[in-house]
Amino acid sequence: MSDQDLVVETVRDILGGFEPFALTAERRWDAGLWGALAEAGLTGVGLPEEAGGSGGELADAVAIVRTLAAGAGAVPVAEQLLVAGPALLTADLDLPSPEHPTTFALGDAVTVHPVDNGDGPGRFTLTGTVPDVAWAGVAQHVVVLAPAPAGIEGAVLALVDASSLPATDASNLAGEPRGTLVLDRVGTSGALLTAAQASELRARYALARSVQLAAALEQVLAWTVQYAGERHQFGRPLGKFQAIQMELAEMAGEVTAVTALTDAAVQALDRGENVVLAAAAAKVRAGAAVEVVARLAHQVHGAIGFTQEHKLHHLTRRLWSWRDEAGSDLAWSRVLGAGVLAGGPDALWPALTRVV
Amino acid sequence: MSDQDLVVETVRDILGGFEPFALTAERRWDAGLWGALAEAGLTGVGLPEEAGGSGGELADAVAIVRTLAAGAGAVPVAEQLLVAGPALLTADLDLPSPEHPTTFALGDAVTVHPVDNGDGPGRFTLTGTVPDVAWAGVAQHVVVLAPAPAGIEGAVLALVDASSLPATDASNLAGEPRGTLVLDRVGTSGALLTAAQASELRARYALARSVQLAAALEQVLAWTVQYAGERHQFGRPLGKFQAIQMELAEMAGEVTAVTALTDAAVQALDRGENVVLAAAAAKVRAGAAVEVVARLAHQVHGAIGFTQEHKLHHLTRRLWSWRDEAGSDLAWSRVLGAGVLAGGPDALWPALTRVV
Amino acid sequence: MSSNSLTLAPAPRSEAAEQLRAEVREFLAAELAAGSFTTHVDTWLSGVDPAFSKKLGERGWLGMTWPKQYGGHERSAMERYAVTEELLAAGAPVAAHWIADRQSGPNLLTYGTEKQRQEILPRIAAGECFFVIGMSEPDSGSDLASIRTKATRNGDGDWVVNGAKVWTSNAHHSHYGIVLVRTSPSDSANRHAGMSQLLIDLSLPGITINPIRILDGGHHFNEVVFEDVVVPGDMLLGEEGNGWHQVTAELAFERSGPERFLSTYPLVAEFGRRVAETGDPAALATLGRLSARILALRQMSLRIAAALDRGELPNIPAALVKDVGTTFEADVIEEVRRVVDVTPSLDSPDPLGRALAEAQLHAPGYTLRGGTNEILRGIVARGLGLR
Amino acid sequence: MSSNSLTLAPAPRSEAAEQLRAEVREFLAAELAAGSFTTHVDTWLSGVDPAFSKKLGERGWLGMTWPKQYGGHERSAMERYAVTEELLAAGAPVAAHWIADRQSGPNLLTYGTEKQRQEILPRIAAGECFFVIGMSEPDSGSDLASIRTKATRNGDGDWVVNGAKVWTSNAHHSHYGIVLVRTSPSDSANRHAGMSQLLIDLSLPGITINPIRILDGGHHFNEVVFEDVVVPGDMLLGEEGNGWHQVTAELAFERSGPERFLSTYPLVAEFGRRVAETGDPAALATLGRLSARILALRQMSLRIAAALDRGELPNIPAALVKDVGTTFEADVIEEVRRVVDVTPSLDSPDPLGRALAEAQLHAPGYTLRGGTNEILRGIVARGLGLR
Repeated sequence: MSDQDLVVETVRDILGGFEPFALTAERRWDAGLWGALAEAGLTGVGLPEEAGGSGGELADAVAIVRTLAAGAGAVPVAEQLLVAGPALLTADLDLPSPEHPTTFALGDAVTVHPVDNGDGPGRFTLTGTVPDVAWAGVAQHVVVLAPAPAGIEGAVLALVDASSLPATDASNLAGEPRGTLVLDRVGTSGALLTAAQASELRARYALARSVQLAAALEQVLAWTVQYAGERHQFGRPLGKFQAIQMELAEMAGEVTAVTALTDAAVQALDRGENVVLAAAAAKVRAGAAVEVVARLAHQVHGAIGFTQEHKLHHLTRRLWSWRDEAGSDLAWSRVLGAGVLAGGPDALWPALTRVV
Repeated sequence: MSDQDLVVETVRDILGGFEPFALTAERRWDAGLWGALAEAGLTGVGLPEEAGGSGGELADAVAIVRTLAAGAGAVPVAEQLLVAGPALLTADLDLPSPEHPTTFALGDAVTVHPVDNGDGPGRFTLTGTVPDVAWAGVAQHVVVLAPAPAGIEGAVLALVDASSLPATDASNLAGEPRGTLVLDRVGTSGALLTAAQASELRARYALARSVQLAAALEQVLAWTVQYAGERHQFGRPLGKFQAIQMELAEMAGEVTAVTALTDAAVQALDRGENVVLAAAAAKVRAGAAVEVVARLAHQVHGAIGFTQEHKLHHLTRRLWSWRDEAGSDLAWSRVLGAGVLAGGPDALWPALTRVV
Repeated sequence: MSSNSLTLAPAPRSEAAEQLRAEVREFLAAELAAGSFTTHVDTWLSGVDPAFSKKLGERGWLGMTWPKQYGGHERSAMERYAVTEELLAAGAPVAAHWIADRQSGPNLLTYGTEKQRQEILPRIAAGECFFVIGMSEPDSGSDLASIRTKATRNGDGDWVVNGAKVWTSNAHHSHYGIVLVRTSPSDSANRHAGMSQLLIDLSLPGITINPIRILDGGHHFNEVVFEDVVVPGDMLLGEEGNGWHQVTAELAFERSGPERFLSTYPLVAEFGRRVAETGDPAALATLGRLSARILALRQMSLRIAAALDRGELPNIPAALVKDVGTTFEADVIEEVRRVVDVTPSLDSPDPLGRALAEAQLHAPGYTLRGGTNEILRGIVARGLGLR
Repeated sequence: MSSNSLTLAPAPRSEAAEQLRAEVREFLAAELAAGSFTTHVDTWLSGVDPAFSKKLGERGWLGMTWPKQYGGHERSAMERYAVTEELLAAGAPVAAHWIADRQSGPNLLTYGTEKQRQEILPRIAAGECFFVIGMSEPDSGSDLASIRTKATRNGDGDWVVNGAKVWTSNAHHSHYGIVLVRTSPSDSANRHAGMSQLLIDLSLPGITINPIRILDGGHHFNEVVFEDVVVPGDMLLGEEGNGWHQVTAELAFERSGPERFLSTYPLVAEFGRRVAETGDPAALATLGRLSARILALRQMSLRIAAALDRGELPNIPAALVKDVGTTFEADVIEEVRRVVDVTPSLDSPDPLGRALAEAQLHAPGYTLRGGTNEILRGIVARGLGLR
């Protein structure tokens, strides 16, 4: 059993005690699940112990995120382990305690003013609105990536204490909180990042969603295959109908493609490579698979899969949301298209072979 | 039996004597078929007798074009009956004898100079290249739609005697001649058209191709259904396999959609309505159907349908070509998109219900 | 074309329909302006508003094609087409009366007793009486021949019904159900024999209506449970044992209408507004492509309306409308996403984001309700002569 | 994921492969510059150039994974992957040796006699010996168990072969065929029994090679007719009666390579040039989407190369590569047309128009050759545990 298998088993055991549920304005996340994960030290995996994390490899963190995504765990683990935590480490900022959820957000419309120009991590004030904040109202801290102050190249990474800030209670199609944070001269610790570092963080965010998508897509396929084997129509299992077999095989092709590419992008990240294009590709490919897999899963399940009682929607609604989060399919397609042409019109192939 | 049924039967009888063949540089059209059609007066149908045509309705001309398209007749009948002839009538220009093929071409890069500024149909000289001329080298006359001389609104329709002009021997995917005509101060008769008239002629050209596409799509479906009923695999007819049934039904949906819309556009033309958007829609819808129908037809036919001996390619290669002729799918999509928004952002629905 | 069963004659133009269309459009504009409804996606399932239905009834826009003696208006199917299409395009709340007007009324006209017609049809036409269809059951899925809800005659000649029906749209707002029941035991030699339709007052004792919430939490569907429900003997609809045939005959009505391709039109409308604003050429082309598909579907659906006016029941072309149309309804989502950077959320400040969210959350239903597309394609294959 | 038979471990990085890749790229650039070939679509079917194949052999780029004793180079499947991928991306003329190098060589390595290996493999690796595969027959279609080409032993212990094989790629340029024949009568209880593979010298008397031209007139395929062809008894490949199993074992080689998704890559390259020129945002997005699909397919295919290096024969993942990959090959055409106004013509002055024409005219083949996608999906369904 690999380290990751052990991690997966631990997370599965914990998940077993918490059924997925429909998120509502009253019940915006699975605080109990989070508590159990935090208690087991799983909300700090992949973050070094000296920084307050639980240690472990990127692969461990990814395994946790995958397992929770497949289980529709309503907790900000992907954001914390794969984006916010590493972002703070990149910026050499202190990590808040992993026991309290920290999320990540793109504050492209935020204005940042330096308070302290001294060496090391400084102080900044932030003003503006940050839309689509994952787990707004749930996360105690929000790591905001914002443009650097006027006249300075690059970006600022700021750690915002969100516990006393108002957040709108908007949510995505799965009911996961995606509120807007309104910042009015909020003082934060922060650090300057280069433009390249900022791009890498955006890519990490997209890759985190890709990892979640890949896991959820695999789970949806597995459920659908199982259902087709069990459900009988016209006197035989659905899975014996050739039309259903064609649909399941198409789903399997999509899932396999997403997994292969996402895994490769994660490995590139683990090797310390620049993963902007790899993450873009993984996100775009996963987004394309969502359409096919969610559509065919519901088609095979028939009306029953469309009901709130059925587990299927916990993942299909997340799939439909996640594909447009952390940068839409369209936005990342353009990044990837421009990226593979960056070497010139005749260097497309070499560029493609360098992505992952 | 309707008038059109009679026309169709006559054309089918004639077609029966001429097998479709692969067009080559040596054998660029079916001169024999053309001769037989001309002798039967079918190359002047829909054009008034007083103008030198054979009389009859638009519906008759469309029926002839459909039948020839489904039979892969390598003759410029669609161009002559549905575009060039009506264009000349619109411009009040004399029709060349319907016995000799006349085609139509868009000369957007042609410079036109007036020779005679008097009343009535005038004389012009034309200079420039006209690409993608259907039946270049075959048609004796080319009706060229070109921009009006500098300082004048609208367009010029010119009747070019192509018999002594050089044409490159390029061809489309089906081998149908699609050469470039090089005009060097060529004197022609011609007439000024309004911009609206010019748009209508472009639309007529697109609609002519849509009619051909609709007919060829129907024929490809019919062949494929027949093949699936006859060909046995694994001990039963292909058509008994559910996967094949799904594919045939998908083809049928596409074909039915194209036919319904194309027929409606033709009827609108017959009622004298402005058909720019109707033709755009028919062309775009037919073009979209080509991908599905040609792909699935070949998939059902298997490798045998991919051979030169098999009849299928006579139509699939035409489908792949025609969809990008007389204005590509993309170009007409933009025309249609802009057209349905012309009444403003809140008037899309009323616009849609006015198209056909 | 050799596959003649798929081919219908083109629909003639109907000036009467166009005039009616203008009237409906004016009415809808006024209602929207007055705030009596707001536009939503898929309102023929989810937009229940009895008051709105009543307004339509008052204007003569329900029961349009029925004889005047039953409260109808003796209009053509083409005219009815124009009215329904305008209502859908506006995203108006038409769910309450939709099934009664589209399907149950025609069903009663064909198979109902004179008493049933006289009592019920005028109320439907007035927008005051709503219907559900009871066909699917928890275990039947697409295989309707496997239904188990049973009706047996008691000593008084009444029917005693036991069983459960699912996917009954808006049963909690409806007055009657037309319910497919087994009136004799199933026969493996003829799986379609022994079924009948009963007209059941949903307020009868023994009927329980349980909500079936869909994935976004919306309550449109129900399970209707029958426990020893005594249905008067004269509420048999049509002939005993003829249920399968009667159900099949309804399909041209059920599958061919504009609700099979316009459920997500409000999303197209929002997309159009966005394109008008940005002028993005790729989005313009996408709008053109979507428009071409809508225009083709309209002609397919209109041809069926014209065929209904000729007294035909073109079930196979109707299956094609539903297959091609419902595929389109879901495709709209992907086409829009391809060219516009928009986040789908019911809470979005952007109306396009909201419409996208509504369309997405309802998407699984489009190609399932009224016969899955796999079933429909099987029917089309039969029409092509393949089985 | 529960469907484990589809899942393979990620491919490790291979620095050796990347270094080799650079060498191949340099070689190809020089050859292109010297005009020794021009880039075309689908050259692994249509780009026959024995001189070019010989050059590859000289550089050690054929028979790469085979033992040195047979002329091979004992490289990994990952290294071979890099070489084949570079050749395909450049649209180089690799058709002459493709089948021999990909499939027949490995087949001989597994099932051939020592004599066959020693005689033939070094010639393949040198780019001097080309192979065809004789499987399909005029009436067999996808149902290989129904083949009728027959081999019977004569008094000398030799095989006498009668029958015909179709779709033999480039038989008119090839030296040998590995031909699936029936060596005992068909048995309805076990349709896959009684078949064997024969290694047949195509210059033997009684063999006629008739061209099968495809729709654009191209001559790549042939019918190979066997009339009382006497094949030496020791040319049985593998075990008598084991032909079906042997054929099946080849499939991981046949279906998983980059030729299953790069046949139309030269069209993507031309499209990229156009996008670089225009900078059109919609076209950039399309290029991004196509790139993401290529990148995923590369990883799927690389995983199989790595599995082959581990000694596995992952046929079901290979079927997936071919299904997803060949679908992609044809989709490229539609994706490009959606954003670029280009007329496909072999005579086009625009290289994009020419590439589009080549890709379109070959399109029907992508999802048919090597098993139709319907057949492949059936195999995948079996892998999912469904039949």
